[in-house]
Amino acid sequence: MSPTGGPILSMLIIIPLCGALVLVCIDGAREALIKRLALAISSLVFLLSLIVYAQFDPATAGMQFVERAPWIDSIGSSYLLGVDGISLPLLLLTTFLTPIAILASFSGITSRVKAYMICMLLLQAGMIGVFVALDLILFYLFWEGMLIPMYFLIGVWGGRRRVYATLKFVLFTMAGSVLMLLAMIAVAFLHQGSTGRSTFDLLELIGGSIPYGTQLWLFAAFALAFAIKVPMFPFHTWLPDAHVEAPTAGSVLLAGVLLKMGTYGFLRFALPLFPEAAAAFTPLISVLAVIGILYGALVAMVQDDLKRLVAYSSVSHLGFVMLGIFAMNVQAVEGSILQMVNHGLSTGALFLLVGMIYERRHTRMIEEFGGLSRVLPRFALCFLVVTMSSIGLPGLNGFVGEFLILAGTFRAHKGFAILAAIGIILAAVYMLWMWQRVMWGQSRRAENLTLNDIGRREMAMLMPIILLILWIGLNPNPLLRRMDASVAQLVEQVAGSPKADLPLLLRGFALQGLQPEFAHAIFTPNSQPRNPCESWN
Amino acid sequence: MTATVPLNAYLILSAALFVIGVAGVLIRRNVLVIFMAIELMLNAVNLTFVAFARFLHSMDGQIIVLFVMAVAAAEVAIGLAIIIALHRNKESMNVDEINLLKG
Amino acid sequence: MELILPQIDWAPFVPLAPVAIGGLTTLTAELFLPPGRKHLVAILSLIALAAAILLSINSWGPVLDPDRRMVRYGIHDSVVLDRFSLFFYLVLGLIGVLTILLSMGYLHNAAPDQGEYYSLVLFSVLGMMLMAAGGDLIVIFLGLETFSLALYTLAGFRKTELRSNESALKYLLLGAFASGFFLYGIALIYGATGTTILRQITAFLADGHPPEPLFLIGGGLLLVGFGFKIASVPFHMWAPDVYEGAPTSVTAFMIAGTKAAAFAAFLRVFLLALPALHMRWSAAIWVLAVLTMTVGNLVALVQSNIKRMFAYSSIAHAGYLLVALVAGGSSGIASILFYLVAYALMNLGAFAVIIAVQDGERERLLLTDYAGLGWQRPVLAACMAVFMFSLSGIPPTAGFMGKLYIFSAALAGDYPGLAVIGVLNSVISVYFYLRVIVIMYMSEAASPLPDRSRGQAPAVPASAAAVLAVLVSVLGTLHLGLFPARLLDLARQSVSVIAG
Amino acid sequence: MIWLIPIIPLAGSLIVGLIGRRMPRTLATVIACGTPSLSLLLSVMAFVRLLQMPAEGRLLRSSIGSWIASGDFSVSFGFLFDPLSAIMALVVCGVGLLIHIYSIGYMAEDRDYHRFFALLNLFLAEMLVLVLADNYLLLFVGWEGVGLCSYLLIGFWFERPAAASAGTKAFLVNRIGDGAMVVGLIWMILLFGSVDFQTVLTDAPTVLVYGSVTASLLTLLLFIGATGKSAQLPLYVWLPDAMEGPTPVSALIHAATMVTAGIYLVARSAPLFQLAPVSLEIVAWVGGLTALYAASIALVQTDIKRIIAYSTISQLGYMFLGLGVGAYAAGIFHLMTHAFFKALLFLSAGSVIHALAGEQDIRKMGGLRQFLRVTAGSFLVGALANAGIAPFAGFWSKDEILAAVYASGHGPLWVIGALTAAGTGLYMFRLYFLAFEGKSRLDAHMLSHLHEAPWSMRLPLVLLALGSATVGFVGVPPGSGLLQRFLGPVFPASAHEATAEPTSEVVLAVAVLAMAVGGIVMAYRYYLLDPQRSEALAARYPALYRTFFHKYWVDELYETAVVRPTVTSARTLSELFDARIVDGSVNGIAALAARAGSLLRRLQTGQVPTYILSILVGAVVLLGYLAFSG
Amino acid sequence: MEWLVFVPLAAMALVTAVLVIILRNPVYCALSLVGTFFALSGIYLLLQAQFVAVVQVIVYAGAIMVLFLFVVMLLDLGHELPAWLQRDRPRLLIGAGAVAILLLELVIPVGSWTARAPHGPQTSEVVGAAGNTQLVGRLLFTEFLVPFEITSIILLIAIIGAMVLARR
Repeated sequence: MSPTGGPILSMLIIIPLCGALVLVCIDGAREALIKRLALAISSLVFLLSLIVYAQFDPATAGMQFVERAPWIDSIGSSYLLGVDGISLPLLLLTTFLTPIAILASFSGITSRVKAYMICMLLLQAGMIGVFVALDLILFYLFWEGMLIPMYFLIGVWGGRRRVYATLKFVLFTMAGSVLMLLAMIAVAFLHQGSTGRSTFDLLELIGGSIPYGTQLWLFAAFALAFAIKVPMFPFHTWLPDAHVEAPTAGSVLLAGVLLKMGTYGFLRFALPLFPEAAAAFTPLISVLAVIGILYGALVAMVQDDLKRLVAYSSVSHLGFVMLGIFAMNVQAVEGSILQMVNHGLSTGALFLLVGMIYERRHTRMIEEFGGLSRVLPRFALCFLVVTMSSIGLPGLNGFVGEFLILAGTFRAHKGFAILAAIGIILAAVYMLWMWQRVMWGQSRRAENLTLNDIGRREMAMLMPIILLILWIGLNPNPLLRRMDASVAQLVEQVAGSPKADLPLLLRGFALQGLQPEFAHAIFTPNSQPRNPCESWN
Repeated sequence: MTATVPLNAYLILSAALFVIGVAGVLIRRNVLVIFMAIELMLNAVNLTFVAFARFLHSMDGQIIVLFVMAVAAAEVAIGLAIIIALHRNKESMNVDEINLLKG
Repeated sequence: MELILPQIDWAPFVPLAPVAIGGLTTLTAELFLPPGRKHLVAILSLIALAAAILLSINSWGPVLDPDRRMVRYGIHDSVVLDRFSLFFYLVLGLIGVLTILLSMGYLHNAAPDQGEYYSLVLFSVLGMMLMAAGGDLIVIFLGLETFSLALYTLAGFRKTELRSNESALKYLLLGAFASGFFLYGIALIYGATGTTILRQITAFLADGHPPEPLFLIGGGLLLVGFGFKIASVPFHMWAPDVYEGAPTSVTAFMIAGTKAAAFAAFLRVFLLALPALHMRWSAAIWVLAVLTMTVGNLVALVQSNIKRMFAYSSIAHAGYLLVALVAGGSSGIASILFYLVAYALMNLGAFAVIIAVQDGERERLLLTDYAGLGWQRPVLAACMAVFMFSLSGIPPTAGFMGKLYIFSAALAGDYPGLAVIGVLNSVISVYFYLRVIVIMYMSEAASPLPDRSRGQAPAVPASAAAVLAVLVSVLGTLHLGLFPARLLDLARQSVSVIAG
Repeated sequence: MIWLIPIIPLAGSLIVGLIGRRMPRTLATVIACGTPSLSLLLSVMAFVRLLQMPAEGRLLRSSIGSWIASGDFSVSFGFLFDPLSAIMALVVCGVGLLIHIYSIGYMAEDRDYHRFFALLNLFLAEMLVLVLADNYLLLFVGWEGVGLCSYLLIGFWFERPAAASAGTKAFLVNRIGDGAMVVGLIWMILLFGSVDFQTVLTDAPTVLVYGSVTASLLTLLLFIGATGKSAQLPLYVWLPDAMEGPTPVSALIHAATMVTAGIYLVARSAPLFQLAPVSLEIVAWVGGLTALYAASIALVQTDIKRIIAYSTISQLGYMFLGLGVGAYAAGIFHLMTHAFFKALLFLSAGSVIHALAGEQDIRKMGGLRQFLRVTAGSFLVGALANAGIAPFAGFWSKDEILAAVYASGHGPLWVIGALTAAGTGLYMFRLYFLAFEGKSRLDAHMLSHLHEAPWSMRLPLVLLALGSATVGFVGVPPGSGLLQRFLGPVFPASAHEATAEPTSEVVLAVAVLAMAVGGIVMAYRYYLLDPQRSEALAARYPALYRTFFHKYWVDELYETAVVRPTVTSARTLSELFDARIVDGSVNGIAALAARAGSLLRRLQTGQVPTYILSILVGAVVLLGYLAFSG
Repeated sequence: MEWLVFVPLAAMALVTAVLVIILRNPVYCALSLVGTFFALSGIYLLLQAQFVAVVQVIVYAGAIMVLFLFVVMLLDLGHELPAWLQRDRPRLLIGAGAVAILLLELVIPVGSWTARAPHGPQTSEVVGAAGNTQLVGRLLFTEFLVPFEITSIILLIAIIGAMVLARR
């Protein structure tokens, strides 16, 4: 039970759900009411989450506000929620960004407002669920369930190629996560095999003794799902499409929260469940992360669509996060978690800003702009802060995260840290080049000269983010302190496993594959006579 | 040469009849003839049942044949009704011309 | 000569009786009801099915004595009463009820209101129930023929439509052909074991008689018959054509009912009578499962007719069910039972939507007919979306839970390869299911139907009965998606009594 | 109290930047110029307190609190005021204040007046953070912060494409150095577990082995950062372009303060560098070569600000040269004097540009002295100081550096330095003669516009001229002047300063002075007496001239060797690899599935015989397997 | 002795069966099928299944075939091309191969099967004593009561179906 005595985590999930239900009952023509109601509900959730933040005990490494109820007994799955220092920042990020995203939709969404707001609230519930679920099946339920509202958000209110983008998004995500589902089941079975208890309770499953070879496969399945979500190179191509086509709020939440689910998944599930496999995969994933950092940055550099540019920048930024996670020491992991929040804030804000000029000009092509600083000074200031946050200017939030990641990574592997530092340079390249082309210089279209600067509502969206950007940059400790215990525990669980280099990993797989019984199990039906009745007698 | 015909002879005969029926279904286009071929198959099965009944000393086989005949009759009745209904809409009895539904 | 009637245990027939009686009654009532009140026939058949369901529920407790494995046998083992049969009675009863509900809406528009329709539905439900409960291969065969013959007729029910004729004819020709194989299989097994009663076959094999070629061939022929009925590749080709051409309500019924009944019998035979064959069968079924899933899903990708798409989808789902069958074990079989319920709910629900949104006389059969529907009929379209998500196995829906159980059974049974192929297939399927949603919500409506989101009321009201069917299905789908435990327990109990 | 020094300008920046537009302009101006005054006042007070302390323990600290604490690593918002920071802070605040005042007049017409002052204040704040931070990470905050301000100020007139791209270029080139510096910092954390100056610099001798590779690499990484910020080879390229910014910005940021951050960093890290002789050698050589290189380019440039910019690079090279031979105090000394005279030069140039309505080409000037007496006079002072003519400030500091170079046994470097001194005299006075002396080449429009600057601009000029003339005396006598004694305790004892004999020192000084004077004389002869001779000279050595004029084609080299390959490969990645291969394989899989579906679909012919055949074949195979597979 | 009866009957069954599937006129096909039915009926007699033999003639040859002929005549169906001309070759080849293999698959097991000692209760003596028809009747109403009833429903469905489908 939570210190407040109430099931506050469930409330966080249920309130938006109920809110969605309320919206269903309201006449779709009363758009103003619907908008305000949706905003109020999501803000209420945010306020509630602040209670969680306030009452969170930084000294406890384990789960807090734990709620447990029986759910599907027969397979050992239960309704199990909780937060710790790893999920808390992300939970807050989610509850913080959703009202902003809803506010951002007030002007951008003109059709089917009711359905839109329902989707937003459902999405919020799903996202919160992902970050608080501690039962594998429950987690998967939220993980996939959350695809549905996002699917609609992109598909209905998206841009010209929205259908392609949304299907790609869903299919890509599904392709990864179904294998994870199998791996989850396998984990539970293995646990059942060794303890006799059938459970999907993450906390109970951690620390189980899964044989090394099996771990490799299971980890690979988890890692694929999460890597697609992150997205890591080379599984990233859904992201630019989804981002470009999504409505502003969709992009904000997609970049701000959804991508974090992948990295969070690594921290919460993949690493603690399979520490040895994680260690074995570290070189591979680190290499991919570094490639992602550089690749995302390089590709971002030459994009001519603002949203696409930001999307590829996410690939690069998330590469940092992945690198930090797999450095597996306290600084790197804390930096990664912080960087998830930072990326959520800065990229979320970037999408908001891009959305704002899109609403004014109905284009996102960089070549259409130029010289906006003159016309939109307030916009320019906000954009500047966010840009600087994104490229990790010290004093703003991005720097703290990146620096901790680099410091931690350097500890684990000097080369990767150095390559990642090149990524920092490239980040400045693509962002500033974009800035130069969009905000500076002469306007390339006459329309640009008559644009209105951002108004009060838009400031209301941006100001909280900008304040947080500054606040985290100057005082990240409140967040870091709350992570400390949990991260230390995680690192302890995972670190110490022998690291394998890439050839060794491949050999491990190959040996697994060559073992006759294993190959058999994968590729052919079971040849052992098996009496189907045996288990019933 | 024994006095009685062995069971295998009956079974082989019925298997042959069954296969002839199958071949008929496969090669004929006329719906009615296909039906006849199916009847051939069912008759082959019947022969198997009766033969087994004889050699197992079990009447069950013979009883089953009666059911099969009833089923066959029912199938034919409905089948012919369908053919008539179809014929009202399309004057063809060739199965490969009945291919509105495909893909 | 004196006819000695055997001592009869009537209990096994109790749940069957209302259906049989209902079939006869509706047939008769149809003659006497005035033209305007023909819908009472439907009500009557609903009552019959409700009675069957209630009696089944009633039997559930008494039959089952927790201490002993309670199975009761009808005359000469012809009908077996155990929780397995009862589970299927309930499933089939549900399918029947939903079918009649959606048929009420359909026939109102599409075909003359004919009382024979409902009695045929009832008779085919009866046949399906017999198939599920049959303890004798002959009874199973007759049950199969009962519902098949009824379905042949139902498929051709819109007899002025060439497509309906063609559907019925193809179904009949191919069905009879497959029946021939099935029957030949029974004959060979009869020859090899001297009996057609499942329990005795089990006993015979358990006596130490090794399965001989004759027996194996017999079993194989049975497998062909079952494979045909569940529409497993390569015995599946009838399904798309028949499903497309048949009246929509009948298609729904066929998709849900045939599969359930065929699997019921398949399971009983497979598990009870032929454990000796299990090893070889599961290898064969492994291949069938993979083929069925893959072909079903791949071809469904390229369909433009919604009924046809569902036909291929049903083929793919048969593949998933076969996965669980291969996996075996009590959890595997229980997952089949669970999945069949989920499958029935989502398919019937989807078809109920198809019927509910038909535009007067015009059915929406092409996928493109659904353009913009999400905003013209928000509730129905939302339900359709739920069914699509469920069919593609996205939580929180029954379809997801069903797949979860099936694939966990596959893993438990040490078939990781099968599980992987299965889940990848379900990813393929996501594409075509979501395409329906894409069309409903993300493309502009071509037809001038009003758009609810702009505050306009629908032009053609949907049939209340069909809407009821939709709502029942959608609630069931979501309920099972969120709280699957109860049904899964029931399924497990049902499976636990089957052995013996 | 120390922390107030940077915070006050920060507050000023926020006030002016966010609500400055809504307040009277005078008030905004007062705030904008008042905050540096306050900071200066505070710095002076702190300086006085420092002087009251015993020489060995001159240190003031103040900490706001913890900044980042993660695991075993923590870093605080701590400030430190020791002699080195004191000098830096005083220079920054002092010169900064003057430039603020100057800007009141210079920017009076600009519509972005407020933005300018907000940025100027912000820059001051960041610069003060840089020099007052008590740890490397906080220093880095200021480090990048001044980079940002520099970027925004270079691009201040962002509508000019040249300004916009110059700003971007400045930031990016700086960022390259910063990347290396970040690596250095994280390595430092790994080695020392801390980035506090106190910990790192105290523990350095125990943690790092003298002359070890680690020590060398670590210091080199820091030095790469310094070359970026202080515009040394090979990262100097941004500084000449930075002249696109308003002239006060050039004066403040790109001459007096920000570009000296690298010097400060190296001086601050002296205990580290002291352990890495290789690094010191590299620092010295980079400094020396840069000095000569930049001077050679400055010889032939025609843009008044660019010449001064190259001069800045050259002078910074001197400073590094000093640091590299261990003459840290001399380096800082030159930094200080340079701040005065270079700010002076820039402001005078600004005054010229202001007077000529934006004209910057010295070939179009000439004879300005008669119109702009104050400007010309102050420019002359600055030029003399820059050229190192005794007794102006530049002479003393430059002399001290070169003396140390010679004393440390770097003969070749001394020669380079001396040559540079000659070059400095030449280019400085080429500029002076062309612009202020001789015949006027102004056109009518300029002539009509021509006017001496307002008082707010003249006052700083005069003050700076005074400073440039006199500030050198704090370092007299060489090696043991006030400044050296004040700074002495900050630097490692092993620093070998002024070990040469006084007599040889005097000889050297005279030699260098002679070189400088020779340069001036040459300038006089070539550019004032007989301008044709300069052209003849250029014609005589066309290759050399073109090399100088095109700045050794380094920009072009970077363009072809770095920028274009990067962009091309990025484009290839994006358009070929990402779109075709990565995305293509995804779409390919989807297309494959659809293709397979279509193929399979064709089997569904609609004809019963096909279906029968399918069942039959299936049955045959199935039966075959079941019955005959053994 | 039995062979003398069996062989001609079997030959007749096979020949007529083959004729069914190769004759081009449906009427001839139907008549050939009648021949098969009669041959089988004879074989049933040989197998001491008198009741079945009689039903075979009455139901099949009598009822079903008449129905067939009735429809053939009613719908006036034309001839069709011989099988080897009407279809594409590959399908025919595959079909022929499959049929051949199927024949082998069926014939080999049944041909090689050695019957166990019969163990059913209805030995020739029992049947002889009770009489074939009586025994059939008794079983039909006792052990096979349920299938029997189902059959009645099947026939009912057939009636409904035929009526529903065939009426205008």
